[in-house]
Amino acid sequence: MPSDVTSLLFDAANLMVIGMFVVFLFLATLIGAVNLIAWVNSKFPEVEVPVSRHQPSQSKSNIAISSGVVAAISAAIHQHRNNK
Amino acid sequence: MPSDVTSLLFDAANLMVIGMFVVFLFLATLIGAVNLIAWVNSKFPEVEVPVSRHQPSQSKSNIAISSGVVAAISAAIHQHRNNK
Amino acid sequence: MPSDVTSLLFDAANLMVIGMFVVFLFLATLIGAVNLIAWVNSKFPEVEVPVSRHQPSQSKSNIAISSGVVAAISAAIHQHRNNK
Amino acid sequence: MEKIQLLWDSTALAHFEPGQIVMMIVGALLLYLAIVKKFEPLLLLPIGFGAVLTNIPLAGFSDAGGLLYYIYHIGIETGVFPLLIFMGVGAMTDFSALIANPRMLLLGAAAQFGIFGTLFGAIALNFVPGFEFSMKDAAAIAIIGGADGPTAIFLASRLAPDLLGAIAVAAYSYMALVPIIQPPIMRLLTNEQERKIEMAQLRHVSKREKIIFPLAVLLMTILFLPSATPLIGMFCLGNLMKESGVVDRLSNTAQNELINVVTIFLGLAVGSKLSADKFLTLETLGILALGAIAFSVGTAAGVLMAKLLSRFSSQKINPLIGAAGVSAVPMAARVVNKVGLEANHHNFLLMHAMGPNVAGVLGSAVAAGILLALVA
Amino acid sequence: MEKIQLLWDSTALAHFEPGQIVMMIVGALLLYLAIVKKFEPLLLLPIGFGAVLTNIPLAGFSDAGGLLYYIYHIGIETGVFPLLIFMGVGAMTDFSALIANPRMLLLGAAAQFGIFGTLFGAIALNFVPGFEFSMKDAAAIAIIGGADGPTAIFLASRLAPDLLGAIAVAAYSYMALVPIIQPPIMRLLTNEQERKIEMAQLRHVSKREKIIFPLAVLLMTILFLPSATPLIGMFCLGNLMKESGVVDRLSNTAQNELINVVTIFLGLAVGSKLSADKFLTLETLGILALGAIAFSVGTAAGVLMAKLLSRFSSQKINPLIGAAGVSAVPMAARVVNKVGLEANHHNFLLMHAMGPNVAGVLGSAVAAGILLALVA
Amino acid sequence: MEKIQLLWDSTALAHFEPGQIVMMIVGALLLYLAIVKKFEPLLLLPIGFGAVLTNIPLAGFSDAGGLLYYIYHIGIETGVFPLLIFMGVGAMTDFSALIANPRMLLLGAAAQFGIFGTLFGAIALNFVPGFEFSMKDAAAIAIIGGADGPTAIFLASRLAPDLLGAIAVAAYSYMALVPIIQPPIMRLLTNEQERKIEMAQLRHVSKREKIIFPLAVLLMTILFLPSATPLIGMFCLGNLMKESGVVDRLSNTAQNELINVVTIFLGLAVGSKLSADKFLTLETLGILALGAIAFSVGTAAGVLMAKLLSRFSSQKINPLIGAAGVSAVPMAARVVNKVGLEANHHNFLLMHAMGPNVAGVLGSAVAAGILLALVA
Ligand code: NA
Ligand code: NA
Ligand code: NA
Repeated sequence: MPSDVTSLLFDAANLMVIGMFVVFLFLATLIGAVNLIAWVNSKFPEVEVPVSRHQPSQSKSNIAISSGVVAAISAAIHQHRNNK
Repeated sequence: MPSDVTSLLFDAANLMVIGMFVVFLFLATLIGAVNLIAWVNSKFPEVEVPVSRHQPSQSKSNIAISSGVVAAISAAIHQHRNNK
Repeated sequence: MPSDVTSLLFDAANLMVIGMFVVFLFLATLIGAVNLIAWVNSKFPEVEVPVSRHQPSQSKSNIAISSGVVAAISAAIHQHRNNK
Repeated sequence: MEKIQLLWDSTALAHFEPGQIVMMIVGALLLYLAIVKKFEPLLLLPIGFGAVLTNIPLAGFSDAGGLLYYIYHIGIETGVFPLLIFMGVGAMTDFSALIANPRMLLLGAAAQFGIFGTLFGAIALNFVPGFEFSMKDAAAIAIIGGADGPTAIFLASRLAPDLLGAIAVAAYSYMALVPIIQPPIMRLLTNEQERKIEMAQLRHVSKREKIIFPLAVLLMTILFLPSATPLIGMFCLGNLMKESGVVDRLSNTAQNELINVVTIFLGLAVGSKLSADKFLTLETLGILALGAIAFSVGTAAGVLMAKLLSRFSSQKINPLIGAAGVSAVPMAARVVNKVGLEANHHNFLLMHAMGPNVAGVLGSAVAAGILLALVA
Repeated sequence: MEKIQLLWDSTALAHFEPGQIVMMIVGALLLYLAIVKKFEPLLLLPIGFGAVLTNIPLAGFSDAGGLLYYIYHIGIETGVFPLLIFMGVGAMTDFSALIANPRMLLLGAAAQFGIFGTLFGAIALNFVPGFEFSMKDAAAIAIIGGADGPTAIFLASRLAPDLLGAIAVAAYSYMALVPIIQPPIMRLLTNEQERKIEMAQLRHVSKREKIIFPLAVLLMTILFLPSATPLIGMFCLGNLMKESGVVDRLSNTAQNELINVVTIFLGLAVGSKLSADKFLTLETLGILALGAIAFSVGTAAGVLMAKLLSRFSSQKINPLIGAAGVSAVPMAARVVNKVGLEANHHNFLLMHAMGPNVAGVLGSAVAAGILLALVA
Repeated sequence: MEKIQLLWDSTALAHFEPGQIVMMIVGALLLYLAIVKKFEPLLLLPIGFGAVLTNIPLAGFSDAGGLLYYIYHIGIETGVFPLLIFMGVGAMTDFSALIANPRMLLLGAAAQFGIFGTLFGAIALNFVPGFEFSMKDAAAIAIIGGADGPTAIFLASRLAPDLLGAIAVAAYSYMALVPIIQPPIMRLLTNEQERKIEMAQLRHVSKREKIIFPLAVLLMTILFLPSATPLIGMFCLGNLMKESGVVDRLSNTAQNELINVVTIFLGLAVGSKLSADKFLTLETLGILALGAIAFSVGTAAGVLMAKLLSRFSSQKINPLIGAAGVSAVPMAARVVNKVGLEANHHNFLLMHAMGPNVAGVLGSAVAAGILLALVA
């Protein structure tokens, strides 16, 4: 059994190294992502929309937008079907 | 297959006519019902009970009513058993 | 069938007596328990902790207490394993 | 043409059975009582509505795959809904009055004679041709005398699911009728002098006592009556959450949103048991009669016990408060207060009646445990 | 080394199928519409998120044992979630405007031509190679014209579960697009003079009428269209809880916490049906096209019916309010108000449009019942 | 007489096993800690109560058909409850501090050494006779070092359900003990000078960044660690609902009523795993010891990483904030603040510590995903 445990212990050490490596890799990449977001955000500053108190934002629908939704989905489907 | 579709199409037309007919019939009958309710309501005007602010209406129990409940249920059961 | 019913009725009477006896016994014992709690409580009067309004009691953790928790659980386990 | 025939066939008109119509009228009656007469509307409105829905021909609300079928099987058959209601009720209950005057527990005990006496009566009814109540049926019916909705539903779902609808309807109807049923009995068994008795003010109860109380009740139930622990355990959990003061957000949810959601579903599921073949039977008449007896006997037993207790007590006890021992919280306590005020305009018995009132809840849960242990 | 290989294999990068990537982009698009464009965010945000989650390779959200698998099977397959939403919507709906002017029901009826006309169109589409809609498929697609989310989901889950994702997405997308779709049609079918018509103020509706109304609707549905009783029954239960005024705590929970919880789960479950093999098909294109037609036809039918009704009516009717008959509560009524104001700055049609608007909800539930009776 | 014998047999007194009594005392101890010492009462109160209920002889709370049986199988075995809690926690979490200073993520990463180091330790414990932890057991135990309740319960329910009770109790107990465990380690590894360091104020974070952040986290998890998407996905859904601002009613329900209901049930279900045969074992002692090690190692790793980071950083970093990387939100951040104030009365580190604190939540969810991918 001690030999089994030794082999298990070896696996655990392995897992420990890989695990810490991946955690660091993942969170370090996330640092990059956050910095990227901040950078993009500073390039395209938010237009401060003075939210009117009088209209409920909940169910408001922005009319100014084209009905491009459906077009976009359609395009995606065509794309996909052609690729198949 | 086109012949199948034609027959299906015929069914769909059929369903369309019957469906719209039933929808109109149903909602037109409901108009009658609402008018009837309004008429009955105007005949027996609501007694404006000035709700007292001091007693919670939630769990209030109207004592003035006879215990006719049980009598009514009993009568219904007798009725039903005799009809069987 | 009447004889069956009679025997059933005897059982019911039996159950009635025992049931009422147990209900009384149980609740009478509870009287004793409540009196005991009140007595103990009066012996060790509650220290009126003036609850500060400023800190939320919800997630407060009392630091002054020793970490005896773990010790206590450990002791319980040892106790149990030895008794087996 | 064929489609129109199909449509007609899919109309209820072609499929109504007389029993379904009668049961819909019963459902409508329950809605009327709930909405117009304000009889226990929180339960009777969903029950009445469920009764209507379950009796619609072709709609299949209570058939496999139907909405009420799911709700019933998930919530009632498992016993989960009544237990969650009991937790919420526990989180709403204040035991101060009982802790201050624990002898009130004896009144809550005496009133349970409404249960056990009715059990005897239900079996005795078997001498009448047409009645064939088993001991389980009798126990489930008798619990109506506990005057506690979730306890009745829980026990009926365990012992006699077929009678569940009638038992629940009877229990809630009589609870709403408490202001009519109780006063005559209370007046019959007491004299003017007794009804005028004023009681001493209750002592202050400390927060610590209130926290320990549900734990003590639970401990005793565990030791002596484990079959009552589902009901009393959940009740004590709710009460502990409330009194401990450390989990207010859980306690608030248990006594508001959670109990509201469960109440809607519980009512609908109980209503779904109001089908003609289960409800329009001679048994239902027996259940209604026995329920009335149960409430009356419980009330009488409570009052008489209070008189007895008063005799052996140094402090005077107004025997009216014994009537609150049947539970029916808080209606019964209010009735006591009202009858007391009629005899003595300065006599406010409400707080004193809350003691036996909550004792009655414990008492009927204990009685349910006994029945589960000995009959199930 | 082996572990690193294992880790790479357990990375999504090695397992992505193109369809999954496209569907994630669709999900992201829905999130964009919900958050940035504020298109029906209460539904499209959870749907979009669910679409992303369900298409993650290896994560198995929609495989047996996955979170979305459980939610879908418990809530959608059983029909429970849409029915609970309908109960909550019922508890939020005020029928005053409709009771005051019941002829508005005819506008709600006319607008259902959006449903039945689309059903015909869906079958006609079968002449186009590649489309093979069965009658059940066609019925499920046509219900998009009802402009009512829970009704569409309920019917689709019953008749064509495979199309559920596309149908729900189309229904909610077009509901959000109502302010774009409807005005041109409304302007096309009416002249300046008609749009300027001001309508008489509505009479006061008594509490009693409001209580009886849901019961009358339920009774009629029971008698004539039992297949519609699940939807209309739960809707009427919610409305009755609200209007009766005796169970406010239940009504409040039904229209707040309960509907919120169910909305989160419903949205996630609908999103879980947005898988590449179900959504990236020719059928979806057909559904999107038919959905647009359904909304347009329904709007036109409502407006034309209003013009017809105005001719036979003593009091003038502004034909714009016919457009509100498609449901899409309360968006369609707001659009009517807005277009009305453009023609006449003193013309506030909102209250008048609420009548056909809620009539449209009933109308599409009735239509759903007809389809269930004749097609299922 | 026979009935009395039956009653005695139905009494717990005749059936208690010693282990059950011990476990009830453990449950009572947890209640004591929750109520009197206010140790994580939201979880420990229901857990303690569940532990008492599940050990009642004859009551069968955790047997098929019992209340706790249903709750456990529906909520924990499926993983649904911890995921819903995580969604609620996500809706309560503010990532501003982390977005303003993303390098804090490295502290959250370092603290996960508490997890992986403990995994090694758990396997090493197998050299001690009597311990036989499999790799799955070790992984489930190690996650205690994540200092995050729902993550621990989710992972334990997946990898080692038998150890779930002990692991959850250890996790919550040590989280409550954070104010005792952490300060000595923090003081040992830092000098007075370091503890006095004041940090620069954090920049303002825009609404858009806060909306994109959860989506970015989700995207990365999807790409690189799909096995972590259940946890991180639900967390990000909650956070997106909060930050998007378009579904406030859903977000509020998720972080209030829904999480409260689930917390009650989760606690009871975890408590139901505290049975004598599962808990009163040598393994539990090992788990308690390893848990303490995990917290200590995680704290130390965080502090050391902060010192390292400070060396390579232009702006000074107070190494104390590294201790917040273990999660235990918001307790660990408060402890950092307190220890910081002791060294420098003008040094408020709370906001700075929130960054590593929420980074620790992400870090331990990531670690859980790694363990699920490599061990499960
Ligand atoms: Na009682
Ligand atoms: Na509609
Ligand atoms: Na952590």
